[in-house]
Amino acid sequence: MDLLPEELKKDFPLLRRTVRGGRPLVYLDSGATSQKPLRVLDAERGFYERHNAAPHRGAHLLAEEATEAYEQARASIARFIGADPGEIVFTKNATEGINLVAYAMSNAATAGPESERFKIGPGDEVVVSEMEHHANLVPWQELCRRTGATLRWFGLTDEGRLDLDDLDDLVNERTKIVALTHQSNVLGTVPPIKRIAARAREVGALLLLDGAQSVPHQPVDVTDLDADFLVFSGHKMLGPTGIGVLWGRRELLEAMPPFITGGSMIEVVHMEASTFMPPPQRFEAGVPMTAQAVGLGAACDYLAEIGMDRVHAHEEALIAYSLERLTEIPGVRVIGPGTTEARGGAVAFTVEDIHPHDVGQVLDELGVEVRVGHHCAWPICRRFGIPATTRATFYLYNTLADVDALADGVRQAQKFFGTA
Amino acid sequence: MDLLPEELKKDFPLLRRTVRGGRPLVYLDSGATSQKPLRVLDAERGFYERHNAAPHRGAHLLAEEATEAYEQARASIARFIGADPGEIVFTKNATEGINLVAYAMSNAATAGPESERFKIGPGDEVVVSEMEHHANLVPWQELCRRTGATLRWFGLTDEGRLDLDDLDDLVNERTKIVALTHQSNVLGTVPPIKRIAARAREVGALLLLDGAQSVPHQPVDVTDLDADFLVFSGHKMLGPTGIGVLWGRRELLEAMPPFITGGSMIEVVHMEASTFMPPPQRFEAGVPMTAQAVGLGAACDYLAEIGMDRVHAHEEALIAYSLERLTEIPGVRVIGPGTTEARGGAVAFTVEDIHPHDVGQVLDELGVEVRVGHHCAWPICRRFGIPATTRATFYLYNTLADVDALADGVRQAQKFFGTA
Amino acid sequence: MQLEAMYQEVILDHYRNPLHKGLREPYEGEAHHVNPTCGDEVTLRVHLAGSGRDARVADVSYDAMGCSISQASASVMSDLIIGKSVQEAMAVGDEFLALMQSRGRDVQPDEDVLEDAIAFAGVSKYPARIKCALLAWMAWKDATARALGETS
Amino acid sequence: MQLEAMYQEVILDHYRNPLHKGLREPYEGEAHHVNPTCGDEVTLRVHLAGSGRDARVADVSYDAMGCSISQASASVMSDLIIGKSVQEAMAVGDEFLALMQSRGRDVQPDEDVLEDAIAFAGVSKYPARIKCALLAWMAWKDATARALGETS
Ligand SMILES: Cc1ncc(COP(=O)(O)O)c(C=O)c1O
Ligand SMILES: Cc1ncc(COP(=O)(O)O)c(C=O)c1O
Repeated sequence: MDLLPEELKKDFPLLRRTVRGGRPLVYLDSGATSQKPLRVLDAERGFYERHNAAPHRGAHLLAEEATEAYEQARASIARFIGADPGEIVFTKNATEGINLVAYAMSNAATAGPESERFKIGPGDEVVVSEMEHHANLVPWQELCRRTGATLRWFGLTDEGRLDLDDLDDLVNERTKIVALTHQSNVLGTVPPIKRIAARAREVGALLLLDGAQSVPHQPVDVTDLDADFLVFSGHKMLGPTGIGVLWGRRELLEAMPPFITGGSMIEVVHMEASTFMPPPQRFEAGVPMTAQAVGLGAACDYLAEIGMDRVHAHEEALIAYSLERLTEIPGVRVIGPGTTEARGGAVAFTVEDIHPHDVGQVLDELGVEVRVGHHCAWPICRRFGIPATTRATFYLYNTLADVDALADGVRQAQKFFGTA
Repeated sequence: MDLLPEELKKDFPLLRRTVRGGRPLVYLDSGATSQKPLRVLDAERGFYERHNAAPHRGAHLLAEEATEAYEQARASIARFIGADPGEIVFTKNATEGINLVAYAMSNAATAGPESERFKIGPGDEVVVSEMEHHANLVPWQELCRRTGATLRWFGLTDEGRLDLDDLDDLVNERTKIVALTHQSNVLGTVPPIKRIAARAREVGALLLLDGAQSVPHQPVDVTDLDADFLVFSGHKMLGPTGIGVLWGRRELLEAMPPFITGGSMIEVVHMEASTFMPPPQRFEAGVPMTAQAVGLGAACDYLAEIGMDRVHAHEEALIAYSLERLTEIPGVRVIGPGTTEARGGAVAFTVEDIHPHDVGQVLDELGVEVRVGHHCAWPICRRFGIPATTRATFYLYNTLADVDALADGVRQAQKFFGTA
Repeated sequence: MQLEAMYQEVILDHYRNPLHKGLREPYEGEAHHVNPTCGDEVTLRVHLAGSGRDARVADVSYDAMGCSISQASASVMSDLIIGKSVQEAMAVGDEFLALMQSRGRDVQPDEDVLEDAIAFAGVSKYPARIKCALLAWMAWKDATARALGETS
Repeated sequence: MQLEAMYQEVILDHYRNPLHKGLREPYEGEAHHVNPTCGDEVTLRVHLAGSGRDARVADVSYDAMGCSISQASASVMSDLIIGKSVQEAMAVGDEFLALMQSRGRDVQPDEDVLEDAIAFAGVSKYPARIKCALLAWMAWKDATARALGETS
């Protein structure tokens, strides 16, 4: 199997700690947030200790250095996804990136003719899916509420794949935007983006991908993706909290009205009205998350040096092993694809007659940290008629032994609650 | 004079560095962003190395600890401004806080009857002033553009004070919200908030204060302030970049529609529609700036231990001294109040026949870091008929020697350009 | 393992054989509560005899979906407050809330007041599970306020 | 001090006695540019003789508010390109842009092409000032494109 060396774990100070009475930590919740390597922590702290100033605002040496650090981070991140730095907009998280596009679309109503493409109103449609994280569902519900547009969605097959039978009906001439997860944070499913993108192109709809779970875990190249927008969060890919990215095609960003407004995104300000800078500045009002951008840049460099194909292969091996170890336990049911094909590293499951909260409690007691609940994707639970699931998510620092600890823990929960 | 001990500077690693060929750094740009004490850097890093997890999302030990750290930070910050933790909403910066309220107001149009108070449309008015930072001007221009409301503003006196002659006319029954700076980032002016608040109450208008420059520099107690909302940024008060705060009266936050939507701000999610959590969670969609909140909490504790009255007295002494040292230079004109009365620590000035960029360049060469330009408050320049100013801003780590370096530098600029 | 401290026998018993479960008529107040972080839900009805805070809790019936802690808590609660006056029941609720918020610190819970509910002491050490234990209690407070016409 | 490297005598001379300053008729293209970070502004007019890229720059006139670098740059530029063909002038502009983006690194600017403009080499080491030096050039490019009907 193509596993990464175990020494990698040493780069992550937190993973050395113990929990619940001295047990070694088995961290299987990277889908919620990842741990940070020393390199990222040092980059952030180094910025504060040597170059801290407000970027793009001053002419003094520190401001110059801060601007340089901030823009070099943008360049690292751009390189990581094959984009142009001018197409990288910093947000506080993936959630803000999605809201940015959704609000820009309603703001287009009172913007100039260059924003025509983004205008949306009654009769127009927005398409999402039943497997979206709330971050890629609620903003579109709200956009529809604000503008009178209609929300529609792809259903799911029993295996947890997108049901594309309705593709041509769902994505049609009335569709303004299709907003889809690029990898489900619960099912692990990776939808067939190319097919959907082709249909979106055909009808002139925009395509936004929620890459919160894809960009950290698989090689993503925007030139190959055929999407218009891609959002992701730094904290899920070894970067600091408080930083995310919206990538958009240059010509779209150029035509898009601003979302959050304020300092350093303006061109000229009069009391009566203001004009705005070109992207990406137009979308970065206020003093930005400078140190966090620097940290995320370092995270991208770190991941790029290891190689995202190797990260992906490593996780694939872990998923395959965990599907094997979990499904051999009587009473365990994996929700989502049963093989590693077009599937990323979230393994959600139910354990017969034990509520996920109780499964999670036993695992936690053993030092195995998983997430329990609806994982911010409630409609998936409704679709599969279950109240919640237990979810393990993997990253480059996890090992086969971590999977064993998970499977053993599930069996102990069954023993404890007397269901096996 | 009530100066703080100079040893304080040692808490700030960056202030030890040298610039431009080995010159000691004289940092006079804290109005743009402040430097960070070790305590804040250690708090943030300690969080990442020991407790990092997504708060309010998991049931495992790390998630518990992260939630606890995040909420304790909220409590520290609340204590710092005399508020209830439930009234503290984390944003990425002050700019987002202002936009949050402005967007919530336009979102009220399609929200329930509980949001009545926030509804705004043609015929309604929004009042700002000519001394606002762009962050507290452009979002209101945009709100008015979205909703058809009218923007009005207080003018300035020649001394750089708010011109309140029109108070009763400007703030009237049509006024939905008054949004004012609590301390000008250019003039240093602290407006008479009580008087304006009384008038706002009288006519039933909301009052939002932009505390980006007040909260870091003077004791602020929201119970004494008589405002409805207060926003500020962490990075200007010794905290990390990427975190800010919106404080709002509980009953207002409870009635206010959400702004950014997504995970962990919802109550129940169906594909068709969702309901939202009470504040502050309602306004904190997505994985938050956890480590940054922890850092800001540490910054508040650090400042509180020194005592904000002492910080304020320290800065007052520096302002008084700099007004004295600068105005004795022929050709120098201070823009803003000439005394320390109702005036905070921004000293903006012009130097006859030398453009601020050129003044700043000479100062920078001498290691004195000031800001030049319109400082994101362009209308002030227009009001005073000047293209730009040179601005020095102070904080607890500055000394009288820093002021001397500034004044000497201005004289050197005059010598260099042959104007004195 | 600390698990036994949390999952006391009493709790597991109530979980496996919940008392008073199922929605019944008559009732004057009903409330539906969810735990947004995990999706657990409870629908709870209150039937009062008499009026005002002196009214007696004649019945509490509920339908619930959730973990052992939230299920057991609903069962223990119903059994504890049925037959009490609203005022007394509220006092028990306050005592339970105090226990839950004690974070396992030195609170001396009143066993005479809490009876079986004292078994939840161990839960108070797990912040993420406190909400589970409180879910039914919150719903009961809400349903009672409705029954008394104190809220819409 | 490094200041002398930035503020060369040539620059200070042009700053104190700017050439071709003031807005004049006739002109075919006008552009207004601002530097959003500092508020510096320039309004610049281009008068061409002939048409297309072979046209000759007959006059460049401007009104500007800003620092010594931006003022001197407008003056040096006008003096340099008046009389040249649009094509030649654009080439000078490209050479100047390359110099500004060199960040003080090992670029060998062509003195024959840049003439006085070579004095701005020191500015390229100060990223925040590069925009000042480029302001007039950007406005000129824009105004020329308008004069040629290449943009709206
Ligand atoms: C008075 C004032 N308001 C608002 C802001 C905006 O703060 P931020 O850029 O951190 O959002 C600033 C600082 O830039 C300021 O000085
Ligand atoms: C698929 C998916 N989309 C969006 C998000 C939202 O990311 P964030 O909370 O960092 O904004 C997440 C993670 O929480 C996610 O897993």
